[in-house]
Amino acid sequence: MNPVAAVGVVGGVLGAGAYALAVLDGAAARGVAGMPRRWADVVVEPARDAALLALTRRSTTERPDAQAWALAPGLLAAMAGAAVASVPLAEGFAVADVADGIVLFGAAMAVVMVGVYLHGWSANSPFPLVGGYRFIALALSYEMPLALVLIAAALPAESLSVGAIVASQAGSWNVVRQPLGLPLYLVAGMGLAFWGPLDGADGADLAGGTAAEVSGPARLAWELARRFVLVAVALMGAAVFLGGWHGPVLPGAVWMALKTLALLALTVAIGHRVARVRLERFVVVAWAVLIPLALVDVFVSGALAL
Amino acid sequence: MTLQSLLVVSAALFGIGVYGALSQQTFVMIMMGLELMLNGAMLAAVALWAMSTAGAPKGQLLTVIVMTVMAVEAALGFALVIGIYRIRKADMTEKLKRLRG
Amino acid sequence: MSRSLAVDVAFVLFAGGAVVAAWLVFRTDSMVRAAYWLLASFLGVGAVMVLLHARFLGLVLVLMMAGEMTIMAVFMVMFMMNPAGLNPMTMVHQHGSAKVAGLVSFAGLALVGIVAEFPDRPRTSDADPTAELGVELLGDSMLIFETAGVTLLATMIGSIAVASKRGRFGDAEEGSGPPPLEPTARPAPEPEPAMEDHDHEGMHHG
Amino acid sequence: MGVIRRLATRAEAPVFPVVGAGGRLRASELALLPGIRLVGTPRAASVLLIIGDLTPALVRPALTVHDQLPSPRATVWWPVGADRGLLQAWPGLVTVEAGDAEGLRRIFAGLVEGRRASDPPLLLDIEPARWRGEGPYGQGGTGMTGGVPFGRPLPGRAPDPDGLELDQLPLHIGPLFPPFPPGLVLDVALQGDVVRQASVGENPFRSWPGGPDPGPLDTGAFVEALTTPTGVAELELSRARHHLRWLADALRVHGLSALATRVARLAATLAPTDGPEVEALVRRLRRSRSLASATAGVGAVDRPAADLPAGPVARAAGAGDDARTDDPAYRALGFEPVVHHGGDARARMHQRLGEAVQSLELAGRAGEAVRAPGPALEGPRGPLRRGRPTPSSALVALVPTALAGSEWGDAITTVVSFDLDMEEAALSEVAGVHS
Repeated sequence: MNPVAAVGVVGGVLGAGAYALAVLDGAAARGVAGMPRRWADVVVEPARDAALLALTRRSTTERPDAQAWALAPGLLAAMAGAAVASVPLAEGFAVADVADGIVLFGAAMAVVMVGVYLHGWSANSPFPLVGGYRFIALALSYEMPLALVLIAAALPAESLSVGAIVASQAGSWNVVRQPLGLPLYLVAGMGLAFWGPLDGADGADLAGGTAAEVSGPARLAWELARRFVLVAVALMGAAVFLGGWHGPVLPGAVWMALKTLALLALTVAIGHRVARVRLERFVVVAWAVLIPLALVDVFVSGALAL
Repeated sequence: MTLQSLLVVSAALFGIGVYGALSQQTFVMIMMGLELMLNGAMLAAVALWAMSTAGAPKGQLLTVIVMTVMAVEAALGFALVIGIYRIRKADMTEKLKRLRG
Repeated sequence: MSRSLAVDVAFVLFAGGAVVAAWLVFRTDSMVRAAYWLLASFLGVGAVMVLLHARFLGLVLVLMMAGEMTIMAVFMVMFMMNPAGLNPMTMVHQHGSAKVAGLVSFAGLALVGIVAEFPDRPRTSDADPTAELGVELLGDSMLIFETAGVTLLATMIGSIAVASKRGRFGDAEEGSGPPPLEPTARPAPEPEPAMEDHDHEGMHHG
Repeated sequence: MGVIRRLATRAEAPVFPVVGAGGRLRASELALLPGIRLVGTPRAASVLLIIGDLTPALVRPALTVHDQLPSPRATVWWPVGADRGLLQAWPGLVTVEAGDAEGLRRIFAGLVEGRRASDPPLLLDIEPARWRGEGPYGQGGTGMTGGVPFGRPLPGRAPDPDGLELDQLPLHIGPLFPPFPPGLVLDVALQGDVVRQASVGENPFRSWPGGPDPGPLDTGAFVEALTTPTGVAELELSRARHHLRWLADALRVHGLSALATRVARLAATLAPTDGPEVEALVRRLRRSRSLASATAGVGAVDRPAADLPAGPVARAAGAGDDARTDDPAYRALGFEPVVHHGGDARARMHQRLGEAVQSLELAGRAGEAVRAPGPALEGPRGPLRRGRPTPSSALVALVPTALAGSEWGDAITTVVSFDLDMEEAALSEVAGVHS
């Protein structure tokens, strides 16, 4: 594909997904809060907030690591873009259906960890730094389940390419074949986008964590970047577990969009219903429960695939 | 991208790694030097695999083994740093003049 | 732009970036930057591997190193003085000989790379290199692969044993001070923190 | 006016609140006001909203926070109660009637449209100490890291529970840290995410030259009832509201801010007929596994009951003292104190939820019953007795031991679960309270 078109498609998917996510989140927040809502307002609200941030001056701290600070949101966005590029958006249409798509996804998500830590570290301020530490403690513990459930999903397809994995779900979707996969994947994915109950890195108890010191366009970039990551996670989840473009009547691209939106809505709902997890307790759960479950998932899927 | 250029790059990485491993005083920085040396070795292995062995799968296997070595080196390195730090409160080589328990 | 030219440009960028980043690892005062320059170097090498069609290996290298370098960064912040490089300083010793050693090994290896006649047999097969690697790992070389796995397992157990507070022989800190002067006495307290120790005043010279 | 500017003008105004003397009740309703969004860090705010009166010790922190707001920024003051003149000198301050969200939005819109100039910085932006390249390697001092770069020593080291010596960051947090009750200052030593030590700093509400002189307290109705006959229904409704306001704060800290807004609205409009809605909410929160795991075992206070000041915190640890048991008006209603066991943040949450339900139920049954003035009255934070310490001042003393060794998230949960009020804590005894 023409590079310009490729960047356009990836950017369009990420942008539309992030905006949809913001609208869903605003609608859910108003619903839970019992605030009166006008749909027009809910739909425009993210654009208004973004415009305000764009007009606000960016502030700085005393002696930040300025380059790393600026790099962090870019790193997240680039990794989300790389992940999106490898996902087929419709039958036979992926920006780059590389043969090792899910390994690419795993590598991209590992680099996301670097981006978040850099964002916390480079502000030269205590709360962001603690947020960065928190993210590492959490992220290291769900990298493993994430990799394992993706491997399990690749087993029936006998390929690491996302396109092949989607094609292998023509009969039944992986969410049915591997019931453990999607829940584990979503936990890890929400954690990597520090969303909902796993938002320790940017939590309210740290006055915003790694984002405590950013304002204006830098804040906008960061909020966008983390939503991009969540959109990439949802898109990959829709492809790998929900059968991607497979579905009756509607064209494949529409199915893909609907499934992605459904996963995003699910994460939003979880975010408003589930309280923030305790860091230490969750790390124990991740190592002692999630990883063994993911191993079970791999073994069972492997046995079934034989 | 020729085999020669790839090997020169891998030699450069290896050389910088040698310099780092010998010149640094902090354990972790020394580990970084070692990793750089392995990095160069890995690049050379892949280059030879792709350009000189007609893509024999054993070449990739060699790289996997180098990666394993890297993981082992990192894990043991970190463990030893913690162990030494716990006992001696030292994180630099020069603080370990006496190597007894 | 033809495909081979694009590959060449990408190669120059990634390989050059990897070497420059590797050099910067030892030129920065900030520990986090050092770790992430090293990661950048690995990213460059990973990209070159992808250019060489070793996609799986390149991506796995990135996957592995992103985690490892982050751990390294945190390690250095935990254990080392001056993690952010606010105090300019150099922590090198035997700088001159290290430079010579580095240069010599570079020159030697580069010379071998340029002069030696390696067989010119580029990869021709159209087979997926990842699939080839998989067949190799679980076919002919399974024993080697399994050995690597067992090595990793042993390393994990060993490093936990070395690093944990309570090792096989009890509390790690017990008896870590200098031996007592009298046979019946309790172990002497731990040595002073070595920061003021005058042993290493020479550590700065370069 | 460009599209972006027109969009931005209609955004919700991001507000960072500075709660001064007497401002706490107003602050609890902020989340309900249309067109305003509460933010957790000054970097995300456009409007610095000062609610109530600043005490001398709050001025400097407020100025610091002001300068952390990115421009365009404005400062709005909602006066509450007495005005002692400290804020008159604040340059660029706009006074708006307390609770007037529309007035605040007008200022915000003017700011975004460019009709109103952004506040200039109020403090000098200088480094606390000039960095000088002293020492043989320019490291700023003697020895390898002997320097004090930019006036700040590198963190010291301290043993950690794993037997290592690791960096320890000394931090001074408060008095305007949003998850804390307004005015709480904590000096903590953080090792990574773990609080090694904590101590409570000087209470800024004590800083008036003539001694503490707080504004209207959020428990004012109860203090007044010590001396004037008050309807039981009214008192119990206030108590239920108080507990719900606390619940809203706690939920916000646990990352459930939308639910917190719903609870805050319920608290603001609570009527005795809301019993079913409150009970449904309480059932839902009690069932929530995530909330249970976020609070279970956190901030447990042991019960050598003598140390534990009476009140909901003690009742959550199994001590059944409640000043209402001896009150004839309550005895006539058959009052039995609610008691929970465990003494951790979870028990305290359940305790307050239980008391809110009970209070609402009492308020519904009390009818016209009136409580005669008496020497002691159970306030929402503990018993109010004339001449005796206020409940908050006793609770503040629990904080340092409860925090030591906990993770930062747990530390916040603990602080919130004590339901402190630093204005009340500034008063050493209840007689000095006026409403």
